[in-house]
This record gives sequence, C-alpha cells and structure tokens, in this order.
Amino acid sequence: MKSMKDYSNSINPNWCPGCGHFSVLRAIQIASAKLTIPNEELTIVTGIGCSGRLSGYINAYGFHGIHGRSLPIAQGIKLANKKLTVIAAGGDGDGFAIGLSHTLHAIRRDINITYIVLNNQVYGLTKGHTSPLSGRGFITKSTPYGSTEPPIQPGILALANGATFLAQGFSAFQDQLVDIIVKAIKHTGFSMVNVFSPCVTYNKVNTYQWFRDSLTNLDDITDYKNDDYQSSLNKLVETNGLCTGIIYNKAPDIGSYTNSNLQKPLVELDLKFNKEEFSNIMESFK
Amino acid sequence: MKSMKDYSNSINPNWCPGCGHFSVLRAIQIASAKLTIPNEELTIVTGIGCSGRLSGYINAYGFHGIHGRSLPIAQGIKLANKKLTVIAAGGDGDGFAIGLSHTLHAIRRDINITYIVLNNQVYGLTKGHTSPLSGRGFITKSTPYGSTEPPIQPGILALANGATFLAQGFSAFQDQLVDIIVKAIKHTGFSMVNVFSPCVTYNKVNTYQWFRDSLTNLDDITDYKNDDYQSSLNKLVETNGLCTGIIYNKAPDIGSYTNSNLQKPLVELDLKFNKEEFSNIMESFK
Amino acid sequence: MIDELTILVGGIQGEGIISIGINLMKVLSSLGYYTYGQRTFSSRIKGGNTTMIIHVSLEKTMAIPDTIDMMLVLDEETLKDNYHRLDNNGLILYDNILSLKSTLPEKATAIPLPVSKISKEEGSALMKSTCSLGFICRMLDINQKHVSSILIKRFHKKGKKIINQNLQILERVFTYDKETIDQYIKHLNIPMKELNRPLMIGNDSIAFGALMAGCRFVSSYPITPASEIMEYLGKCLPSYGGLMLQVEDEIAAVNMTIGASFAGVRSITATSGPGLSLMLEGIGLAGMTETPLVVVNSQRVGPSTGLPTKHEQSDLFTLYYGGHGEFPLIILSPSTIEDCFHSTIRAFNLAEKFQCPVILLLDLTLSLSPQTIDEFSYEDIVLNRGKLVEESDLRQEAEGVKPYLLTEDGISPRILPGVLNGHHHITGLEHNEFGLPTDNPLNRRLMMEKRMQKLQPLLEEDEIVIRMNNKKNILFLTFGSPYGILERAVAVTGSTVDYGYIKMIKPLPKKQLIQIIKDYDLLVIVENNYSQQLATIIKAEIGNHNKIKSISKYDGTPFTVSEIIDGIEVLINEKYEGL
Amino acid sequence: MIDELTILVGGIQGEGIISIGINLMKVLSSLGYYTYGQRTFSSRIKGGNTTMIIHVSLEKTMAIPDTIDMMLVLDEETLKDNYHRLDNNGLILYDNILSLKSTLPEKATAIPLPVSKISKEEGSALMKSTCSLGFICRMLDINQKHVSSILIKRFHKKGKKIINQNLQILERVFTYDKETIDQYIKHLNIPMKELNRPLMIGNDSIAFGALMAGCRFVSSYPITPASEIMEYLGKCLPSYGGLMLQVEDEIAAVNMTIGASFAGVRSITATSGPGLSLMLEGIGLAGMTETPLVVVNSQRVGPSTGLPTKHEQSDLFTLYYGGHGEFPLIILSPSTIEDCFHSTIRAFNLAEKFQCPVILLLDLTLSLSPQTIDEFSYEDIVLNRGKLVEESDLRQEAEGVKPYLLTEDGISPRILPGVLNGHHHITGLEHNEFGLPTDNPLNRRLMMEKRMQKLQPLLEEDEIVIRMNNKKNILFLTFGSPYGILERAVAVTGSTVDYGYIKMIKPLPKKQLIQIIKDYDLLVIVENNYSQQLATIIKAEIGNHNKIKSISKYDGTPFTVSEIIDGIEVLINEKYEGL
Ligand SMILES: Cc1ncc(C[n+]2csc(CCOP(=O)(O)OP(=O)(O)O)c2C)c(N)n1
Ligand SMILES: Cc1ncc(C[n+]2csc(CCOP(=O)(O)OP(=O)(O)O)c2C)c(N)n1
Ligand code: SF4
Ligand code: SF4
Ligand SMILES: [Mg+2]
Ligand SMILES: [Mg+2]
Repeated sequence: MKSMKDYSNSINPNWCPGCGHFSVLRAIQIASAKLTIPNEELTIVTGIGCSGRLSGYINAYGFHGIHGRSLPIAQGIKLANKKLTVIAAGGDGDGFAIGLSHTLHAIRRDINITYIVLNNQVYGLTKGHTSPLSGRGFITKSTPYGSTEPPIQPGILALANGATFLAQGFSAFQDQLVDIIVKAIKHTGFSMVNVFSPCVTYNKVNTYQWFRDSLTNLDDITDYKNDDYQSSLNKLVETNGLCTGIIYNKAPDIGSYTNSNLQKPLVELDLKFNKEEFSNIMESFK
Repeated sequence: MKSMKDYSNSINPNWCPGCGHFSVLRAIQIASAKLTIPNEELTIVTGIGCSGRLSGYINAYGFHGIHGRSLPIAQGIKLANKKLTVIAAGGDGDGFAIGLSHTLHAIRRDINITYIVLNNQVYGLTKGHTSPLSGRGFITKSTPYGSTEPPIQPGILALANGATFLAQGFSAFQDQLVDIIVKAIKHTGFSMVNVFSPCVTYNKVNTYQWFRDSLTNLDDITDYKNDDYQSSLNKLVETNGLCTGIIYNKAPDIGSYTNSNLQKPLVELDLKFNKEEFSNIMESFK
Repeated sequence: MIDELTILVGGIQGEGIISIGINLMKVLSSLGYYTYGQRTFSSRIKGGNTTMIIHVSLEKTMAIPDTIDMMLVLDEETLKDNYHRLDNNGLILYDNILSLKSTLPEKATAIPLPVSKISKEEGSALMKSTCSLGFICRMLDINQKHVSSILIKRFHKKGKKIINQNLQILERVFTYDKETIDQYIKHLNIPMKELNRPLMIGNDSIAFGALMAGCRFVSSYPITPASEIMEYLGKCLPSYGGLMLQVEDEIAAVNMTIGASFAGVRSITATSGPGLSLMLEGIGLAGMTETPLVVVNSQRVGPSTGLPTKHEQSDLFTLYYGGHGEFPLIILSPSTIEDCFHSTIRAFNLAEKFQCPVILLLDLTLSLSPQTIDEFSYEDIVLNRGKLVEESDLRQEAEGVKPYLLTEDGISPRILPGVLNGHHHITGLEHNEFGLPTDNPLNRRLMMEKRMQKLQPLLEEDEIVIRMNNKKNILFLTFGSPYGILERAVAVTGSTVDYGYIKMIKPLPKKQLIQIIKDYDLLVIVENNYSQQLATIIKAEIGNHNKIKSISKYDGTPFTVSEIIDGIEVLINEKYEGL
Repeated sequence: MIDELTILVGGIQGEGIISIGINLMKVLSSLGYYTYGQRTFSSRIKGGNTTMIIHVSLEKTMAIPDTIDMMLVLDEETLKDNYHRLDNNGLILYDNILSLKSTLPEKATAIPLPVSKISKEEGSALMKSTCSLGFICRMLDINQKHVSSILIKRFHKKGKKIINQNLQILERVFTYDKETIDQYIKHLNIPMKELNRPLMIGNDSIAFGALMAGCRFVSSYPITPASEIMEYLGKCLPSYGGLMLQVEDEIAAVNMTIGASFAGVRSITATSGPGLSLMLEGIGLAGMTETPLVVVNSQRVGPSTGLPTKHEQSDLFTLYYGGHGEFPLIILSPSTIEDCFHSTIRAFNLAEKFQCPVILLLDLTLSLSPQTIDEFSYEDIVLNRGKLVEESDLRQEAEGVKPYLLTEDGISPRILPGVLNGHHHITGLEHNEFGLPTDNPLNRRLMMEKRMQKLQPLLEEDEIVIRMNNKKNILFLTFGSPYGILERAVAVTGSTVDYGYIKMIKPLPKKQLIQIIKDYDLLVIVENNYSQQLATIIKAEIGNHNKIKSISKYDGTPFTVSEIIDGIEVLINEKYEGL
C-alpha cells in the first residue's frame, strides 16, 4: 500500500496560502497512491507558471520544461518508454495561449498520457495578466479596461477536436478530483482534466465562492451519460463549461501510438544493430 | 466597374497545371471586382506553401510572410488601418499545423478580416507530406505506412471556438466560391473560408472527382439555416465536414477591436503629441 | 549633515514594502533629491521576504552603495539577511511587535517603533506601510506636509476615509516620542534646486518614449522583466486612439507588430530571453522584407527559464549574431533612464529610416529599478519617418512600383498600404526590386549587399560616451545598468580611470572603437554574463585581443560597487605593476 | 581513354531527369567508378527546367568541374542555359523531336537521337528516362547488361510488363545506328578495383548513421533540405521497433525529442534555418537541463524563407552564439558523406557523454548531392552512453538523488526515468544539485561553471583535417560541401597550397588553431555566407586578424572550381607579390 506521503517531498510549495494549486497537487499524490504507481514509474512534466512548480513537489521523476511545451515533452517521454505513467500539468496560459496548438494536437494524437490543466483563468506567475480563459470584462494589468475577447471554452474545444477522455474538477472538491485523476490515468488514451483552481491573489472574480455558486456537479446528475458525445457536448454548452465530473469517456483510438504500434518500450530496444542488419542497409544503397 | 483583370498581375503562377489554387486565386480576383475594392485598399497576406504564392499573383498590396503566421500579420495590418480590406490566405499545414494556435485565437478575437484556407489535405510545397487535415491511412513521404492520426475537423473546431462566419468552398465550384468570398469579405468580423483545393500532384485520394462525389452543397438544401449554431454544427458532423456553402453566419461580436474600439484608423493618428500632453504625462510620474 | 544616505526597507511580500520604498522616493524626489532604488524579488508571489534599498543623494547616482545607513525592518529575515551590510553607525528601525532582542546587533543603534500598533489603532494592519514611511521620513527630518501630499496623491481614488486614516497615522508618527527620535535623525543637506523631479523605472521610460515617438500599437505577451511596457501602454494608448493587445504568444506578438508596422503605424513589442528566442524568425522576416520593427528585449538570467527575476546581460550574442541567415539589425543599449526615453524615440526613427528591426536592449536592473530623473525636454523629441512616399508622388506605372528599388544608400522609398497606385508585394523569400520571388544569383547578391550595407553610415557614428578623467591609459566600458555602478566605483576610487558606456552595439561603432584602441593601453569591458559577450564582439570586429580585458559576473546579482573597485584595482596593478 | 567526365542531363521537371541521373550514377558506381551529382531545383513543383550534372572519375571527387563534356538534352532551355559550360570537344545528345537546329552550337558535336520515338514505340513517353539513360551509357561504352541490372532492381516492384518494356527500350538503344554512335564514344579508363559501391546523399548518410547509433525516435517537421532524414527514418524505424512522427511544428519536434531523450532513447530531429530559429528555446532547455539532444540543421539560403532550394552556410552564427542566455552546445560539421555517417554516430555519443545539445551542421549541397561512397565499416561503429547509472547502483537516499551532482569533470551521473530509487527533478530554471529551483548566487555561479566548462576537454582535440602539400605558407580551410570543391581546385592548380576542413566548430579547437596560426603565414576561410561567419568566430577566439582572410560567396550557388582557383591565386599574389 502506498500513501499520499510517498509522493510528497520535503519542499514547501511557493504558492500563496489558499492557492487552488495545492489541492491539485494533493489530488495527484492521492490518486497515485490509490493506483500504487511505483515512484520510479511516475513522471510529471510541467510548463511554466505558478502551476508549473507542481512537478518540483512530487516524489517522482519530474521535468519542468518551458512555457507551453509540457505536452510535446510528455509525449516524447511516453513514446520513449510506454511503461511510465506520464502526467503533464500546466496553467491555462501555458495550455491555451502559447501552448494551444500542442494541446489540440496532443488530443488528436491520443497518446496515453494525462494532461491536467491548473485553470485559474489568469496568469498567476506574471502577477496578474489576462488569459485566453479569462472572462469578458476581466480586469488585469494587461486589460485595464476589461478583457474584450470571448474566453476559449476548453472543454468544448477538446471535444470538438476528438478528445477521448475529458473531465473537469474543482480544487475545493478534493474527493471528486482524486477520483477523476484516478480514472484519467487509467484511461489508455489521452486524458484531459481541466481543474478550476482559483488564484486567490489575482483573480477576484472566479473565486472559490463563485465556483461553488456556479458549478454543476455531474456526479449529482444520476442519469448523466458520459459515453455519449452529444450529451457531453450539450452539457458543456448548457452549463457554459461550468461543470465538474467526468464529462466524456470513450475507448481510445486503436491508431494511437502507444496502444498498438509499439511492441516494446523504445528505451528497451538494443542500441546496436548486428553486422547483418548493417550490411543489408548498406546494400540497399547500391 | 472593375473586372477580374484589374486584380491580376502579369506573373505566371508556378503552380502545377490543374492545381486547385488557381481557382481560389481567380475567385478572390472576381470577388474583389464584384465588390470593386480599390486595389490600394486590398491587402493580401499569405503564409508559406504552394498556397502562399497567391499574394504574388494579385494586383494589390501583398505580404508573403513566414510559415504559419499569416494571421498575426493580417490582424496587425487591419488593426493599424481598418480602412483596408485584409485577406489572409494559406495552406492547411500553414493554418492547422504550425499556425493552429493563431487560427483559433484569430477566430476568437473576431477582427474584421477574411481568412481563406487553401486546403489540399497535404503539404504541397515540401513535395508531399502529411497534414493534420490528411485522412486516416493517407500515404505520404512522411507517413509511408499511412497516417495514423485522425484529421482535424477545421469547420467543427472553428465553430466550437466561436467563429462568427464559416464557409467552405471547392475549387471546382467557382461561382459558389466567388459568392462565398464576397460575403466573407462583407462580414464585419472574422470570416473563415475553408476551400477544398485539390493538389493534383501529391494528393491522389482527395481528387476533384472524389470531392464531386463526396461534397454536399448547402446551396442545394433549400431549408438550410446558416444562422443557427446548432444546425450548422449538426450539418458539419452529418457530412463529416464535407459540405460547401456558407455554413454559419452571425453578427460579429460588439467587443471586436475593429468594430467598436477604434475611432480612427491608427495610421491616421498624429505621430507627435503636443507639449501639453507631454507635460501631463511627465507630471504623472511625480 | 550628509550628502547621501542608503536606506533599506524589508518585510514580508504583500506588506507593502515596495510602496514604502516608492513613496519614500517620491517624497525625496519632490524635494529635489536624487534617489535610486533596488528591489529584490522573492520566488514566491505572496509571503517570503522582500526588500527595497534606496539611495538618496544630492547628485544623481545610479548605484546602491555596499553599506546601508538605515534599515526599516518589518520581519526578522530582513535583519538577518542584510545585517552584514549595515554601516557601523547604522540605524535600525523596527516594528516593536517583532521580538528581535536576541538577534539585535551591537554595533548599530536599534529603535523599536510602534508600527503595527499605530496602524491598527488608526486604520488597519494594511496601513503599516504609511506608518513605516512616516517614521523613515521623520528620521530624515522631512516635513510632515511633504509626506502627506504624496499620500493624498497616492490615495486620492480610495476616498476620504482612507486618506484621513493615513493622515492620522502620519500625525501620530510625527508626534511620537520626540526625544528618542530627534537624537538619531540623519540630516541630509538641502539640494541646490528644490525641483520636484519625476520618478521612473526604465520600462516606464521606454513606454513614455514610445508614446512620444508616435507608437500607437503594441502587441505583446507578458514576461518578466518586460511586462510593464505593455501594461503602461495598454493603460494609456486607448485615450490617444491607440491599441495594446496581449496576444497568444511571442510569435504572434512580433508578427502582429510587423503587420501593423508594414501598414504604417509605429508599433512595438517587448519581451525577455525566452520570448526573444521565439521571436527570432519574425525578426528575420522584418530584416528580409525591410519592414521597420521595434522590439524591446529586457534581459534576465538565462538560459531557458533561468532565473526570471534576476539580473543578467546574456542575450547580446543571440541578438548580435542570431536568427538564421543574415539580415540587418540595430541594437540600441541605453544605460540610464533618460537614455531609455531617447533611445526609444531614436529606435523608431532608425527603424523607419533604415527599414529594419531595431532592438532596445535593456536588463532587469535597468527595466525595474526606480530612479529620480531629470525631466526630459519636449524639444528633444524629433521624429523622422525616413523615405516615406506621399500619395501625390505616385503615378500609375505599367510595370508596378519597386518596394526594393536599388538605390545608392541601399534604402528604397517606402509606400504604405492604402496609398493610391502604390500597391506592391513584399516577401520573406529573396525577391527582385518589385518584391517578387526570384532565385537569380546576381539579384541575390545585389539584394544581400543592399540589405547588409545599408547600415554602414552608422559605423561612423560616435556611440560610445566616455567620461574622461584624462587618465588615458585604461578605459572601462560597459552597457546597460552596470554603468551606474561603474560610475560610482570610479568616483569612489578618486577617478583613477576613464569610463563610459556604449549606446549602440550593432552596428558596432568601429571607427570610434579603433580610435579608442589606439588611444588607450587597455580597454576593459564590464558586463554581466559568462562569455564576455561584448568583449568578444569587439575582439571579433576590432582585433587587438591583448588590449581588451573583461570584468564579468554571472551569478544573477548586479555588480556591487566594491566588486568593480576591486576589478579596477586588479587591472591597474596587473598592467602597471607587472603583477 | 580518359579518367573523368562531366555529364549534364536536362529537361522539364517531371520528365524523370533526376532518375536518369541517379540511375546513371548507380550504373557507374556498380562498375567501380566514383560519381558526384549536382541537382538544380526549379521553384515550381511540376514543369520548369531542371538539370542534373554528374561527374564520373576513377578517383573520388566531390565537385563538379566547370566545363561539361557531354549533355543529354530533353528541352531547349537546358541547352540555352548550359551551353556556355560545354567543353570545346563537347558532345550534345538530344531528343530528335526538339527542333534545336537554329540554336545548335558550332563548336561541339550534336547528335539527334530518337528518344521520344523509341520510348513511345516500346512503352510510353514516360519511359524517356530509360531511353536517355541507355544512350548515355552507350556513349560511355558501358555494357548493356550493367544498365539492365540497375533497371531491373529499380522497377522490380512495378511488375514484369514494365520491366520488359524498359529492357526492350534498352535493346533498341544499344542496337541503334552503330556507325554514328561508335564514332563519338567517350572511353573511360577501367577502374582499378571493380567494386560495386553505394550511392547516397548526405541526408541518407545522416539517417543511416542515426540508425546505427541506436536512434529509435524521431519527431520532425518537413522542411527543405532536411526532410529526407525523417522520411528515411520514418520508413525503416518501424521495422526495428522505433518510431518517427511528423508533428505540428518545429517547437513540438524539438521538445518531443528532448522528452524522448530524457526518457533514455537516442532521438533526433532535423530542420533548416526557419525551423532552427523556432527550436532555439528548446535547444536552450536541453542545454540548461543537461539533456542529450541531437539536432540536424541543414542550411539553405536565409534569412527568413530566403531561397529554400538554394545553397548557403549562414546559420553558423546563430548556432554558435544563438539562443538567449548561455549554455553548452557542440557543433559538428561533416564535409563528406562518409563524415556525415561518422559524425552522426559521434553526435549521439557526445550528446550522452556531455549531456548537452549537439548540432549536426550540413548545407543543402551536402544534404542533397548524390555521391558514390566507400562503404562504411561496421567495426567503426562504437557506441558510448556516457555516465549512465545502472539500476543496481542505486540505493534509496533519504535526501534524494542528485541529477546535477557537482563533479570534477562537470558531468553528473545520469539516471533514466523508470530506474528504481532514481527519481529526481530537472528544470529549465536554475537549480541546485537536486534539480530543484534556487536563485542562490553561489549556486548559480557553480552551476554556470559546471555547464560552461564541461566541454573543455574538446578544446584540446584535433578537429581540423589538413591535407598537406607541404606548402606551409597558406592554409585554405572550409567546412561542409565546399571542401570537395576546394580539394578539386587545389588539385587543378597543382597543389600549391595546403587545405583542409574543420569537423567540429563548437567548441572551437583552439589548441589546434593556435598552432595553425603559428605554422602558416595565412589562414584563408572558404565559406558560403556574407558575414564570413567562420572567419569571424576564429578571429574572436584566436585573434591574429591580419593572418586570417576569407573567400566567401552568397548568391545561392555553390562555389565553382574556378572561383576557388581565382581566390587562391589572388591571395597568393597579394601575399607574395605585394599586390
Ligand atoms: C516563452 C515565454 N513567454 C513568457 C513567459 C512568462 N510567463 C511565465 S508563466 C506565464 C503564464 C502563467 O500563466 P498560467 O500558465 O495560467 O499559469 P499560472 O501562473 O496561472 O498557474 C508567462 C506568460 C515565459 N516564461 N516564457
Ligand atoms: C518554420 C518553417 N517550417 C517548415 C517550412 C517548410 N514548409 C514550407 S511550406 C510547408 C507546408 C506546406 O503545406 P501547406 O501549408 O498545406 O501548403 P500547400 O503547399 O499544400 O499549399 C512547409 C512545412 C517552412 N517554410 N518554415
Ligand atoms: S499568484 Fe495565484 S496562482 Fe500563483 S501561487 Fe498565488 S494564488 Fe496561486
Ligand atoms: S504541388 Fe500540389 S499544391 Fe503545389 S502547385 Fe502542385 S498541385 Fe498545387
Ligand atoms: Mg493561470
Ligand atoms: Mg496543403
């Protein structure tokens, strides 16, 4: 048996007291314990942002990369060693501004990794700038007169782009979040978990209370079916994206690289070819 | 009165005979003539690809930029001088691989420009590589065993991301294409026109004949309503994206930069501040 | 009576430490003093220790001395971390709710003050910053009314109640225990002129310069330490009809800026290292299409994410040599806040005159350190748009216009979209005079030479500002914020060497440098990076390696004054005493 | 009887011109001749003139002589464009359906041949390439069976009918008008050894090298002239259990490669200028995190999109100095196809040994020019993974493992994810030995020194290959494909100078260069760029500017042999005849 403690290191997070990111960190640790993932097989890849610091607080392999590129790195790791449990995590700016293209291509590629968005609808680390997920009228240092752009709907976009697993969580719903992450990790394709993770310092609109008032918990809807594309999409539209739970979950695609194409983890292949293979290739150039 | 000729220069396109891009070029020229856009107000911005050469064949201001960045450049031009009619054009690789993030952010930003995708579902200029819009199993130099990734659905993605004008055309349906482009230019927000423009050299699957056999023409559906989000989305899903016509058209957003925020084209503002303005600012630092 | 003083304030991030510092600098600046401030940033957003050190003086200085004369301490860590810098006659003011007893130093005087107490009694704990400000000002014998006028300005949007509470706190501070306080007051000499001077950070000055240069469009992506530029312009551009957009990434930012600039609007984007790397392809596009472009790069510690809130000057190489292929580019390197303003205006003029990208190269310290400045003069603002073609100049040409007309100076007349009969094509492919793609080898050669040689006139200009002490043996040369520290170090050592800074690094002012190498026995480059980047560039272009030495530092902190002094002394000794 | 010959084939793109050339080279290579081919690319995909020039010889050469001995012409443009290069005894073979009469030159012999006619009669117009190949081979007195065996290999997947048609065409060609043909046959001397040698382009050799080095993962984005690398690997990796992905852009490509490499798989990505600019941030991340990374950059004409199908060597600066901040990086610069193979294996070894990015720097000519090569030797393939920690070496440490352990050589033991008790963190932020972020100045300094100094052993190595003619006064030095041209030029001038190439540009082999500067009066750098990039780097690091000269060219075409000869002569004259 493993416990959350097994996935914690001694570092004290540099987040503001009350930051939603604490809860996401904890949820990943608890989920890992529930799944008894060996520490040496857990690999966390993060982007840059307050959220990006997460990998430094988990007792596992961790790669804190550059802004917006956690998914390419994570996919590379998984393709190289499909035995690893690879979790990519990053902020809303990281994944939907500078990294948007990677996010959508990763969804499409459907490689068996889990992507956790620490979504606070603001740029925390740069001390309060607007994000593509910030609401209309949101006032920040870079939108002093309020944001004029309509926010991206991450859930709808992910479904429109063929996501096979989509869930949303909320930092204050710890148990649900743990449950979601457990299932996301178990999903054998690409799983995306968008977590509403309030920034208590720079987002005075989308606060814990605001989310409590606004969120629909799909777990409370007894007849909600998360294997039906259309109802999932409808639910997102209906709630304006403000729902938590597993929104959509279908069997991943057979074409996906890690599921079918690779016999053996690449990292276990012999490095050196034998002389015959060498000669065959040489012959092919004649 | 203007004619197509007014928008042609003497350059002989370097495209392969039969390339779908010829027809898109012609359609833009005819549409411009129909709208009698003064040549000095028409500005064409292109990316890199066979498609990117288009700006060099139009008698207008033209900016042939770098791969995947036609939209940022085009938005900059429009914001600087809202009097110009700005058309961005590029390939499917340009707009949905390297440029995907810009495409989606441009849609969201809803600036009054027109974006024409010369979509041949392949990389023409690099001599036949797969594109994110290539179909499953598509064999190219870079997918010798067939592409394993499900193609992006550009129309669905655009609608999911809040596009206010979405149309699709086909190089062989010249009249419809002209009509679409006319309406796209007239639309006062961001308009996206995805044109099926066959690559006769490197795409032996999605040929003219294939499109003729596969496309649904929305103009033939008498009761098709393009101002209803849900029916537009349904139609795209139903036809697997293979339809032509104006799929969706709603009033652009009031928040959009060029529609409301700017009183005067930026380019017409005085460069120099007067002494009082200077002093006021200086005072503000005390 | 003293001419200068160094004051440190420190406490927990979020307690208003920075505003104590800034308001103190405003009070002092309004009285005619010069101030210079240096912040430390902690890696956490809230909580964690933060400090600000302020130097106040009668003459302008742009450096923080190594020793601190007075400290205002709101947490224990501040004292622990900075005690070693305290002068032997130093003064420690501290909030008497702290139990510093045990750690209190012996050499200095420590005065407990009821900071929290007064604040809470008159308003709230949040007002500790007003209370602290008051005590510092009192210790400097500043008249209460000067402090209150700054506070009234500061809080005028917050309503009467808040203002009154703050003023009440001041009142309490200024009447508190006269006996103790008076005994330790540090009396500053009165400035010659009682000018009310402005206070700015480098990024303010860049933004202000951009506005004055006619910049009306900004697209940018946030990054430390450049964000303030877009923030400032985003706040004020709309009232002048302009526009700032925070866009999806730096690639979009630079390309949108290029688009707006192509369309004729003076436009800017600002970034730091990681963003700069992403912009290089776009900068090359501007170089190839000969589109004016102004990019601010404020350097922080690299490589990769490095230390985002620490100081370094290590992006020079990538700017000087970077981007695939070869294209013309200008690098301006202001060293002072006044310079930031003027260099920015110059950047816009040069970008349009030479139709190429211009980089404003800053560093974190220059970008973010607040400073009292001398007011800029309106008359110095001269705008020049280069070879811009007027609508009326054009007739319809059968063959079209030539955006890349080959001319003697390599610069072609520029026509903006919208101009009748001026329509033309530009491209990042190699192109002929009409802007149409061609791979003709002769054309390629001519176009390369056009682009690469058009900046040649700049090689002749004097871009190195030298402060002569007429010790024509060694010249210490730097760029960016180290200049202030170098200046102070030379002053402290009794002006034993000449020193200066370089305002334009690319094209390198070769003519002047060759003269310098002739005139001096030794040229010492002072810079904050590992590879001695500026020294290497000078060596590559000028030679005389044996005459060029370096003092460099790359630990994320700016030079201290004594580090420079040591460097100067070592080099003088080596040179003249055969060490 | 002659030792070498230069043959040009030309026609309209799409007519199989390149395959005539390639098959001719294969026939010749199978007989023991050395061949070297040069393609021209037209800017259109289909249509437009295209040519291929082939040099065949008994000894290996990697250059195309300036004069052409034989031309096979399938369109008029070929003749017009290339006639000036035809030797006075030159031979023109042309399809007799062309009406070249008017333009036919007098100095040379022109033989009309029924190329289209035979092709159509025996198969289809598409088979003109077989027919052309046949005629050229006949003119070289090559036995018909050698040609047919190549054709059978080539068409074996197309079925019997096609093969037979092609063989039938050959039959017609080899029996055609004996009288006329025999009179003009160019008799090549028989090679010493009748070895069947392989034919490759540089990109093949890189891909083959990568396979042999154990590379099992590629993520890349298409771009000329690098795409063939991913294409080749994409085709063969799956059969060895590996994987190639074409991804969304170069940023994804480099980061995915970094990820795979971090996870322990030897991985590669390949690009050219524009993609390289986009990869710089990622390359810096690999530098900072000390992750092995191999990137191929095959240079084309810049800046921006430039001339995508033309030759240049102008990305050296951005590689040597580029990326924000400072990080260790190795640049290998193979000059021959054999070198490409060995440098690639070395790149993987160095990347893992020094835990840093390694760039394989090519140029379009080296990447794409086909060439007969000497078979590589299996025994030369030596793989070395550096300080890789075995699972069994690790025990559980209370404080965790240190991925950035400070060691004497600056290189820390490397642990791959999955290894028990080895879990650790790495980051692009500055970090301590545990890989955790810290901004401590001393740590920063030590980590910078660790990274920047770990490549020092390489400075001592001999990386410059010098061909001594024992004329120890001038050394002509180059990198990449110009080497073959330089070699030929020196041979043609009667070996009047020493010459060579540099295999590793970064770190610059300082020790050897200092010796060279001592040994020679003059070091002349031959390179294809405007800024004399390699010469500048050497000047910056070694000094002695007056001893370093350049021959450079930047019009998109490779040097011709006579341009180099002229350059050599001018420099010799300048130096020794006081011109
Ligand atoms: C290329 C690049 N551009 C900009 C930055 C500056 N930066 C650091 S984090 C960040 C955004 C943070 O927002 P988000 O991703 O939402 O994370 P959060 O801090 O809110 O958790 C930015 C813009 C950077 N590090 N790299
Ligand atoms: C940064 C960068 N990467 C790669 C390339 C090479 N490249 C040129 S065009 C192109 C894709 C072309 O495909 P598409 O956009 O679909 O246009 P098409 O040629 O099919 O019209 C690529 C990858 C480039 N020019 N720049
Ligand atoms: S700034 Fe916001 S996101 Fe960052 S640590 Fe503080 S609360 Fe969390
Ligand atoms: S390659 Fe394809 S896209 Fe390019 S010009 Fe030819 S047909 Fe058109
Ligand atoms: Mg965020
Ligand atoms: Mg395409």
